[in-house]
Amino acid sequence: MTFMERLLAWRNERGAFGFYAVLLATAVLVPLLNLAVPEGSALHMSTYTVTLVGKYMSYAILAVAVDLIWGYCGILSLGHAAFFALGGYAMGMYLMRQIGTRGVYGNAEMPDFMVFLNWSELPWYWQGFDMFWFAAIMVLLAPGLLAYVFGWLAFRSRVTGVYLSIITQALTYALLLAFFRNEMGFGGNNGLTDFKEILGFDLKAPGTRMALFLATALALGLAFAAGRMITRSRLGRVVQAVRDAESRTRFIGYRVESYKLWLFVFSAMLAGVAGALYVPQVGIINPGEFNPINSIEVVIWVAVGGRGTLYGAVLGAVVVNYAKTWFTTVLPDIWLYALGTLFVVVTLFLPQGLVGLFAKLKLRRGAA
Amino acid sequence: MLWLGGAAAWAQAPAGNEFDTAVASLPTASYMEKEVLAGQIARSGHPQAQALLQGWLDGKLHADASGHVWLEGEGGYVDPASGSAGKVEADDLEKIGTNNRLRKALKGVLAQFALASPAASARIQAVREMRRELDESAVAALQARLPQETEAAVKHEIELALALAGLQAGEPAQRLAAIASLDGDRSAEVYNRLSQMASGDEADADAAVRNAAGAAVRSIESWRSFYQGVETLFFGLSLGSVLVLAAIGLAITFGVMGVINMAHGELIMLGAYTAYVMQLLLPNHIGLALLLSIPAAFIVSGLVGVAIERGIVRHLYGRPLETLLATFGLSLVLQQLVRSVFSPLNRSVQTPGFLSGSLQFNDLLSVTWIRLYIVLFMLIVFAALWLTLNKTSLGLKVRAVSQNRRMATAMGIATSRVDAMTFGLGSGIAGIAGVALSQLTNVGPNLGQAYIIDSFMVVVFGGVGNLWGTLIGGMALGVTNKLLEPWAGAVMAKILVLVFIILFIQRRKQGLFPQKGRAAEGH
Amino acid sequence: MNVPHAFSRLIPARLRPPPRSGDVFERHNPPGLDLSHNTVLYLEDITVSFDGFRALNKLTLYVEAGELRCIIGPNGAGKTTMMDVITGKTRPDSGTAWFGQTIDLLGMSEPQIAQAGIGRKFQKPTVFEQHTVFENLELAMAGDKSVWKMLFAKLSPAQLLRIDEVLETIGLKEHRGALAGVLSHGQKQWLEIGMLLMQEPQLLLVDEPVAGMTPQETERTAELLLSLAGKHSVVVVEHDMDFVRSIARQVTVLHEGSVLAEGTIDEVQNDPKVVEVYLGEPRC
Amino acid sequence: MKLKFILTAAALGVASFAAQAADTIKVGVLHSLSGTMAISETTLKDTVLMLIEEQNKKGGVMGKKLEAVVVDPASNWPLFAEKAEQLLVKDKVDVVFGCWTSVSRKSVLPVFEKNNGLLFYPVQYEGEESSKNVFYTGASPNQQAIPAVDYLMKDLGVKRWVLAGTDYVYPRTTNKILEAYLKSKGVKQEDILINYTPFGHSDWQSIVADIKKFGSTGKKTAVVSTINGDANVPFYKELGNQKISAEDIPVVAFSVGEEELAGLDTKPLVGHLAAWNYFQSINTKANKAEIATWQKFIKKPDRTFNDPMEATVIGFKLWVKAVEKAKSTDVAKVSDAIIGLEVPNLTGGTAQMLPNHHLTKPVYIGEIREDGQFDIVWQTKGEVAGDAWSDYLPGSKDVEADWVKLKCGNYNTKTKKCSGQNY
Repeated sequence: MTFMERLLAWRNERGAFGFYAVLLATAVLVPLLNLAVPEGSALHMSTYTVTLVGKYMSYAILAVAVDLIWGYCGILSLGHAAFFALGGYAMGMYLMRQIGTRGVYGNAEMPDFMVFLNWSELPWYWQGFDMFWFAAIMVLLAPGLLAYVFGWLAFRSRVTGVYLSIITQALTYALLLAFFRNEMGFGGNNGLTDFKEILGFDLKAPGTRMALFLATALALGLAFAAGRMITRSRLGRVVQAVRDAESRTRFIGYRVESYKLWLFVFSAMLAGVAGALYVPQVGIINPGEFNPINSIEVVIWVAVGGRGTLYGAVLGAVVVNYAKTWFTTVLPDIWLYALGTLFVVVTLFLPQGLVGLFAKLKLRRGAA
Repeated sequence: MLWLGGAAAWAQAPAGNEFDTAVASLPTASYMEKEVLAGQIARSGHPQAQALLQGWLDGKLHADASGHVWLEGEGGYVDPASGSAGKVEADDLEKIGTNNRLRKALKGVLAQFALASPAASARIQAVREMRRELDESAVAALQARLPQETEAAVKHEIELALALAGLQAGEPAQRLAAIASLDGDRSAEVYNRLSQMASGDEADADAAVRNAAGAAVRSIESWRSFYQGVETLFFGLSLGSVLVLAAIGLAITFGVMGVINMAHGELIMLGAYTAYVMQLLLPNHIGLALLLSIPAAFIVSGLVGVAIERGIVRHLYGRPLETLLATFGLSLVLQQLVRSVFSPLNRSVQTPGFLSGSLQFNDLLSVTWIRLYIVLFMLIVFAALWLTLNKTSLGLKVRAVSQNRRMATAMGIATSRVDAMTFGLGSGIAGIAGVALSQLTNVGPNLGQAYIIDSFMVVVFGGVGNLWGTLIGGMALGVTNKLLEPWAGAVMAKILVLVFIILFIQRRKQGLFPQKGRAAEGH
Repeated sequence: MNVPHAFSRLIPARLRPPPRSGDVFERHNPPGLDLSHNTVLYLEDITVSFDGFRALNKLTLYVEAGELRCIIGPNGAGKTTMMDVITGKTRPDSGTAWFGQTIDLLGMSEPQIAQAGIGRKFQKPTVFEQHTVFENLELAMAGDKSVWKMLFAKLSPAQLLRIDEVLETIGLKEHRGALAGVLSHGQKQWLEIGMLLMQEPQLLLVDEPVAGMTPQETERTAELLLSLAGKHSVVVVEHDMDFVRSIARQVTVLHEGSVLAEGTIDEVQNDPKVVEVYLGEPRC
Repeated sequence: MKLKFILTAAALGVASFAAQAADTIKVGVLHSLSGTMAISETTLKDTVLMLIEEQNKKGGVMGKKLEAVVVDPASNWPLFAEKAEQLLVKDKVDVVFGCWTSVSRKSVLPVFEKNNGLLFYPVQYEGEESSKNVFYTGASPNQQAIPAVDYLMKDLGVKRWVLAGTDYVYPRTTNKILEAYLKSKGVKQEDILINYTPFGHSDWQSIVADIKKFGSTGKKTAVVSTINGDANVPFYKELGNQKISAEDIPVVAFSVGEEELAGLDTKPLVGHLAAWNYFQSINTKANKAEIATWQKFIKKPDRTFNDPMEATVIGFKLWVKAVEKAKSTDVAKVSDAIIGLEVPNLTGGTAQMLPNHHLTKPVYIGEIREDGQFDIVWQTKGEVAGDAWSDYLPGSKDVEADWVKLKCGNYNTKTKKCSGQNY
């Protein structure tokens, strides 16, 4: 078998199992280290780290979403930050409503920022977000709908390549500006913060943190499984065919735009879920999340990990973000050099990302 | 303190000498009191009055601990009254300060002196200055001047000013006459006074006057709205040219070579910093430094561009998305680099005199020089670039390579060298744009970030690989933005423009000027 | 612009098109191909021009059901453009294109046309290089190709059998699991023909099938195409006159975007107009 | 396996931090060193480092050396929360000096309240907040905005007002307060023009033209600018170019200080105003000394000093005093001890920490000079007490903060309730 084939085979199987194993290990170890191991012990894992890992995992879900659309379908979306943020805002709005009378002005209906910018009443689009199920639906619906409308327009008129990338960027940029406006009623630059409870559980309680963490782990597992099922179905093969030879796919009778749209919407919803899990863990959502730069970063995670393999995306998300956390702490003044160089090096020397690197190493060992 | 000051005054001048007492009480007076004192000094008719007031306005008036006032001259410190030099040390002097309001008043009274100045232009300026605050003394001064005035232009100015004063005249007939004589004067003072007379609670008692005023106001208003349209259009064009300047380098690297260069913004930033450094090198020749920094920036950014191409992009041809990632990493590094070298603070780039201020067409329309120059500059850069691409052998090679790399190689073109030069060219242009931007906005590490997205928008909107597209596209976006701004507000205008771009790309997925042939599928 | 409609008015009532489906997301069920007039393809007055240059000039061409038609002509004669028009890649400025009696091709998108039963093999073999040979055939397989179906699609034993059959026919059995990308040029040609077979089209458009093939391969291709003719209709564009001679019954010569001559290979080759056009070309 | 490795690495990495000398007092520094806010915040980081160095020269606090823990939240608000938690939970710092933007403060607030940390926030802000765990050493609106407006009204006789700001919470709130205040002073609605622009807005042509028009009606007009950071340079450049002189339409800014001026060509700005609680040009011994130390520390003889830096200095000194008074770095003890403590301002007078966790501050109005410094043209008699809750906003009229008697940051005098505290 050739390198590519072995790479493929190797990716398809080991990678996935490896991922499940690691995920399971994390899901078991982290609670153990956090709850079972006593404070002060070297092995104890603080709630801070738990939240951190939780954050990485919600990023990983986002990475999977981007990898599905970019790695498998060849659509470079620079707009996934928008879907992520929308999901986040949907969740954030629920959490805001949960504050209820515990806001500093004790206004049962309206969030604080509306009170001191003296809004007369709650805007209509905030209605219903006091119910979790409604918010949960919105987490999927808001990004999904946007993705559907946008994708329907773009794919129908066969916008491709950089043109698509740039208008997705325009999309998230427009939303960024829109959400910065205080008239929008989403708290402007301050966004939504100072959350108290989720489903009646105190967000600051370690238990709740752990629950959120496990929920994220579960979501990541499911996202991965779903992504895997899609990519391994014939649908997945069609999508990859679109990536490699779009017009050819048309000539054998596939309505390419429907496939793109379907995958785009799915990916957007996944991003929304990631955002929804991200917000309660970091405790704030603000327009900054719409920043096109964020979208680019997500793409970079995927590239670093290994585009076109789901667990590569996950790996990339975790590695890059951990690197960020680490650098900003140990070399706060020059960490950007490190990160920037990392990106350059990876793209230059690891076109297949870390995954490709492992594969190569494995083959070497196989050969030797 | 006040007492001391008083004593000092007493000591050197007979009581009642308005000038000396006024001067003596300056050090302790509040800004309000100072304003009154300024008036007294002016009216005192003292020969030194003008010099003192001028000095005061220029911040050359000081008081020593004893409260004695000293005027700072070329030679040293002199007594304002006698003009005799005094022995005082700079550092035990306290400056007699001014504030906005006081400076305005001082200019007003000084203008009255200037009325007598030999130069006609100075006299015109003086009249204009006085127009802004037409109190009795000013009117009196003008009336006194009118008969002696020889220069026709000055006469006219004075007459207008008096007419403006005449609007308050007692007799309706006089007021009507004033309105008539002010016909054609569209300045704000006239407009405001007339509109007050025309309607509202201060409306003129006499109906005829009211109507006349109303008619005058309406004619001025119609002119206003016309010139406002012109102004908005110009704003749009100047914003457009900024966009084009920022994007045009990208039109080369991205449009012609298909490299998604996320570090483009940082190349602009480097250009701006070059302008800053040039000014450090030539602190006394700001204008010259700016001119020199244009080629300098081209070279600096150009070389960096070549380095990027040789070091990174070269290895990624045919993988445009990878270039996006690598150059994004690079942009982070470059930003941090200037933070380390120049500190994260913004840097101040001086604006040379010939760039500041504005070109006054008439009372209602004026455009700022800097914007005018930016538009011209953009056109020059564009023309130069267009000629390079279409009239030079390099341009020929560039186009050959961009259209059919293999064929070009076959014809013995050193494609790799051409690539490097093309990328260098695009980067150099970005640097030049940076110099222009240094005159408009911050020179800081974030400069690039602010323009990168817009640049991509412009290039894609205009049509990748088409210089004209970039020009037209940029201008179109600029004007649209400015036309929307008045009623949509700055933010909404920008959002609407973005939405417009998105929808436009749906209709014409290759932008305004689609590239011909299969090369268009740039991905 | 909406040429097809404008022209459909000039078409006799019996050929009035079915209501065309504009929206590409709406599933398009081609009405069963109606061959009652024993003609599978009507091209009438097709004109295509790319900024000024006329690639097709009032081209009129009919293909009978079950026929094997060869189309020859010098470069730039418009052979490929014609195929683009038939498969919906290019929209003509004017003219009509009908598939059987009832299907107006100009109203349809590429996938709809493919679904309706027109298969195409490209001049330059284009297969899905990241997919295995088997997957290539699987993807090309005829049937409902809607998104949700694909998500849960499983291969039925019959379909597996069919794929193996085709693998047999195109002689790539032992490369079943190989990535298409690593195949030789000739093998890719075959694979693409195989994909064509999997589509089970009524009408096959084959663009230079034997370019870069060894004589033996060429021979086998000829056999294959001949065997296909009859139950399918086949249109072959080819330069290789020997190959054409070996398969063709009817030959159409295109020149500057319209039909220059039509007839048996001998008739065509003795046609003075054709000779003139091909003057200097050794083979004719 | 990768992920697990990373986790352990993380655990170890953090452990290594926790494992530093225990006999030091740890001071967290939470200012952005990269990203958009680096422009303003890096200076404050350096200021804190300088103060720590100075303090250690004096033998530290309670005989213990101070140790700085610097992190970079990179102008990224969620990252602020993450870093805050790291400082409190991992590095176990005793106090944190940090944040610039309101959003960063809002983002870390829950973290400090949850982990009972101690934050000194050195920047002027919109008020409407008083947390048990935060001490606000910058100005609240009544210590900056309102005095400035008074000056314009009384001394310059301003009748028409342009409230121009960047569209975020500080300008929004400040302008709301000012609008209410102006109306209470009998200014008519049509004499107030409010305008908001996005962050980093760079094309001011139309807006400046509008201001010019608005100001040309004969009535004296002034611009009250809450325009943020980067947007100021192009704004002032445009003002200068469109010939709007300070004499005709003065601009009083709340976010433009010596540091910002150092970054731009001041010629066109001369005569425009700024309202601060500190100016570098104020001529006192303490001020001169502090500036000297700073320029020595930063090794730049021309480096400027500004209001948020003074606020940092005051906050730091107050904290030191409080620790020594409480003989402990325990947050609760320090927070109790610090109330009522006084330290001298660099510009004279004293700053006292009030029960609402805000300071008493003098207010100065300065006119921009050619050299990028300010001429003081007005100042308050004595210090103004910082007010957490504005009396001019309907929402917060009845709210007050008092951590001594009421033990509450937002006690509603009407409902007699203390809502929404997280402890």
